Amino acid sequence: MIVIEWLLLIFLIVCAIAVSISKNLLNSVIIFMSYSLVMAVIWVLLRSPDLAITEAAVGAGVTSVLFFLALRKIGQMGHKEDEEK
Amino acid sequence: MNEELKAIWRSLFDWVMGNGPRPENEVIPPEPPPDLPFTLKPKDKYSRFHEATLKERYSQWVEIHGLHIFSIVYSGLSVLTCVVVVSLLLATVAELPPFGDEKNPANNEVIRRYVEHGGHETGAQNIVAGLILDYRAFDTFGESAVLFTAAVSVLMILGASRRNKQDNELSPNVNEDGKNFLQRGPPIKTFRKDDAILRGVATLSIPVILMMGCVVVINGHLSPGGGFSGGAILSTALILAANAYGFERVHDFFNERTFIVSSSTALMIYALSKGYSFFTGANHLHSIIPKGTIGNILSGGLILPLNICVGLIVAGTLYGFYALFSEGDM
Amino acid sequence: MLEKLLLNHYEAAAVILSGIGLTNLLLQRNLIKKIIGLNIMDTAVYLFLAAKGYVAGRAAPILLENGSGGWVTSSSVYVNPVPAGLVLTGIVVSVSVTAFALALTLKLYESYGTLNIDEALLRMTEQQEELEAKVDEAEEGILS
Amino acid sequence: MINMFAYNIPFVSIFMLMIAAIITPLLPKRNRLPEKLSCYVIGIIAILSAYLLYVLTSSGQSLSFNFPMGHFPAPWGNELRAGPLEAVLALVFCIAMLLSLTGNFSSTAEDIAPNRRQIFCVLVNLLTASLLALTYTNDLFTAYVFIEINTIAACAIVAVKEGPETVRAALRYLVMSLVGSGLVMIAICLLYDLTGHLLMQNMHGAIQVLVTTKSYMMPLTVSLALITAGLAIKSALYPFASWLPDAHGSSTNASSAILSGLVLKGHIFTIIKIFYRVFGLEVIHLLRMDTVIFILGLLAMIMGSVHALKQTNVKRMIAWSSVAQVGYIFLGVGLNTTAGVAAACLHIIVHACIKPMLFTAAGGLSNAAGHKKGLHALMGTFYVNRWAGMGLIVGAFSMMGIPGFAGFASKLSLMMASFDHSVVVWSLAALAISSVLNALYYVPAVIVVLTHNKDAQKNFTAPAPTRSYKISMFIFLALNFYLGLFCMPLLRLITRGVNVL
Repeated sequence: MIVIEWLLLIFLIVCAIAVSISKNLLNSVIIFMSYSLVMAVIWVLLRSPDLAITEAAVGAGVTSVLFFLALRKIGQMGHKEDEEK
Repeated sequence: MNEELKAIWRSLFDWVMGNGPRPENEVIPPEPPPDLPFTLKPKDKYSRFHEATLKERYSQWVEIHGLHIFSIVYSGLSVLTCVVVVSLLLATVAELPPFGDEKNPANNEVIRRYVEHGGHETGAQNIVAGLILDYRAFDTFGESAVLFTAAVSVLMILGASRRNKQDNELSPNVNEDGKNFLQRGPPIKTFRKDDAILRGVATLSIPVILMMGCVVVINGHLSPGGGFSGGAILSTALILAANAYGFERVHDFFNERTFIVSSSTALMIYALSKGYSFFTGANHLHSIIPKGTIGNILSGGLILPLNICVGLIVAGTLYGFYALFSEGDM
Repeated sequence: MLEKLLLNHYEAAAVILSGIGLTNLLLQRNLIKKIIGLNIMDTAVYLFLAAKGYVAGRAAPILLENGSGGWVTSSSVYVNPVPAGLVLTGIVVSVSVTAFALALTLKLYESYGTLNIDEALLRMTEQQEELEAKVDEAEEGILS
Repeated sequence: MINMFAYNIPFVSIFMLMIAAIITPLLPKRNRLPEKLSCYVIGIIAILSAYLLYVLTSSGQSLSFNFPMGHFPAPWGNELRAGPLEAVLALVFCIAMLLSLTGNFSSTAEDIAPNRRQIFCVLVNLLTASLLALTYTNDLFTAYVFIEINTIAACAIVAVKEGPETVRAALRYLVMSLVGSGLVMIAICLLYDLTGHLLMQNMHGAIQVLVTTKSYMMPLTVSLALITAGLAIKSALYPFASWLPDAHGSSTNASSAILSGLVLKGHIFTIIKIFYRVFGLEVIHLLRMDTVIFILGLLAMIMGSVHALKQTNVKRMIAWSSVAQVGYIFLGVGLNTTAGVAAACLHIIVHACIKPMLFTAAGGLSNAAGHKKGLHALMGTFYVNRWAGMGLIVGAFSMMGIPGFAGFASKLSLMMASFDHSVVVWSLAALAISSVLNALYYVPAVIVVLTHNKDAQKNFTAPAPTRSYKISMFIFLALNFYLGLFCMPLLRLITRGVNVL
């Protein structure tokens, strides 16, 4: 159990550093999404299911969707859709 | 020795001043004829060997490498700041009460009352729900107000921009001027895809998601979850519907006007009911709201209706954010 | 000190994360990354709070039934509910702030075509100078 | 002792503003109904606060009371607290907010599109509610939540005027504010962990115990430093003030007046409250935070004025002068005595009255000069809009500290407060230098405005100032002279309020 805790915490820190140094904004947002999901798992381990549900729905869900939309608006999401259109 | 030093010093001086090394058998050029234009006059008598002065070299060097070096220095400084902040905070954390210890100062008489009497004082089985919607309800009311503030601000910033843009497109001259004045980013496109797979999956999953959201909202006082997380789940159902069937279908029942009316009304009900309970509580009046039995669905006093209100506000607001960000309108 | 940090490992991870987030928020020049940094910082602080509420070997703060139809209300059974309440409030605050900041960012990009505030300032001054030059030219034209 | 009606005023005023904010989007847009609603509500709350102040001080001793929010007593539920100081600040905030709104009624209509104006009113209501909540709250986490409302609403009223520059200024403001609120949040978490409370007086007790047993001193110091730094960023103490001139200089006049006059003050009062009610002055002195604040205040007084000297845009000049004035307030807080804090509170009040007046006057003058904001363009505008010209002149004299004007009173009380302190030389020198610097940039502005300029005056086509502009400017001027000439009763009242804080 303690090993899992440590793994998750180290994963969080690696994610945070990767977000900071990644050149591609889309990558950053995806890494941030996984960061939020792992955070939700950690909150389950810390006996706070309320927080876990909220973080999974909001941090990994809605916030990431907002980031993706923002990236699409500023044209940093790749141009496949444009071509199809 | 002294002479050598002097020579080194001399050459260094010349290099800094931009005169270059002086040749042994130097022929000093004759003075240029005085009728030459001023600009053609050599800078000084060693002009043949003139190199850029240190200042000029520096500015050239800055032009070529400056941005690069600056960004390296900047990121170095960022890392340094980060390390300083983190080490300061780590030193603090090392002195904090130990993790997971029940003798910590935070586990005091306040917590004891929340846990031991929370059940019959608020009627909620989920202690956290009772805490945020009854004991510390003013914070939660402030939180809904934050969401409301953000919603109206985003509506103001993005909602109005789209309308202005359309106006600009109607009159090409204005648009031209706008382009002259400000270099705009690439035009913002809207996407409309007719995806059979997405549509099929959405038809299957939207009812399930809606049901899940309703369960989380309505059982907020019994199980983990509550208005906020349930509302977020409900909003994802709306977002999925908008993606699968197109915004027009969702607009039929949910547009800007409905958004404003529904969230304002829900927030108003929230504010009035909480205001009643604050008022009666502070003036030691009897509140007519029954607490119910713990564990029943109809228990917890105001918590259930408040959760439903919060759920509505959150679902509407988060879907509103989505619509404003992707379409610029609702 | 290291032993204590290992004991307080959740808090230590939380402050490392919040330091990274704070640095991103302050010093990244790309606004989207700044906003991600803000989110990292906020979640890290919430992790800190949630870790402070944890008590080893206790259950989540939802009343459990005892065998005889009543409820277990002993305070030595459940973890501290206050941090959970505070964090719930905090999450809402951070999602609101994120949405607002992203909206402003989009607006900035629409006007300047850049995600960098300093560059936006640069472009604004350039454009103003151009505009002034144009106005001057126009005035000279009128005069002549 | 306190009647039922007065007892409910703090809660009722916050709630009325919240409900006004919620109901505003549902109102029809015609007849400028939303703005009228905001003005009426804020006016009613000003009257209520005046009544509360009267009740709290009329009996000769200074009363204060706690108001539990809900059915649960203090450590379990949220709580509001009202004393003479809170009441007087609420009164001043409401009056200044009302006058900033009414004084800039016409310029708001020019700058902001009708559909945005409705949202502007929502934001103003929320901002006022958050300011009152920050004034009255007795709970640190409630303070955090309302600081966030304040942040979003303040950035949004910068961006309410359309245009790329305001968006940039709002973003810069937002980023700095978010850094500040992040630091505050970390500090609140640390304090909660150390004390186990969120309510101010319970925290105070726990911290006293910690300090006497010398335990957890390092986390305590760090949390105090973080919370002070966070709130100092938000209240634009000098090294962190780079966002202020952009935000205050580019927004519409009403927003500039509100932001400079009130929003900064809300955060400063939160710092004062945290120093007094959470840590206590002895602990602040023990942890050396008073010295840091004092030095930063001195720096801000000088550097804010130096930056203001360089400005050519009148609104940016006034904005930088706010930085210097914030320095005066922090100087008073840094003295770490009751007299110092009382002088700081007096300066909060004085500045909350002068700065909106200056912005309103500058708005009127630049409107008279055809929406030009450069200082040289204002030449001779006094003769077009005499009310605005009077406002600028009186405000400038007040800022310089000419006797008889409001600024003199607060500077004098700051001086008096620093006399029984070891740092008296420093604060006197800084006050003198800063006053001279103030004069260096305000006097040219006054001279420019008063200089006759026949050529340009023909081109001035501005409409005459509206009635609401004249009335608000008159009240501003009256307030100014009242504060300048009769400030001693007010200072005594504030000292009593600080004593029971």
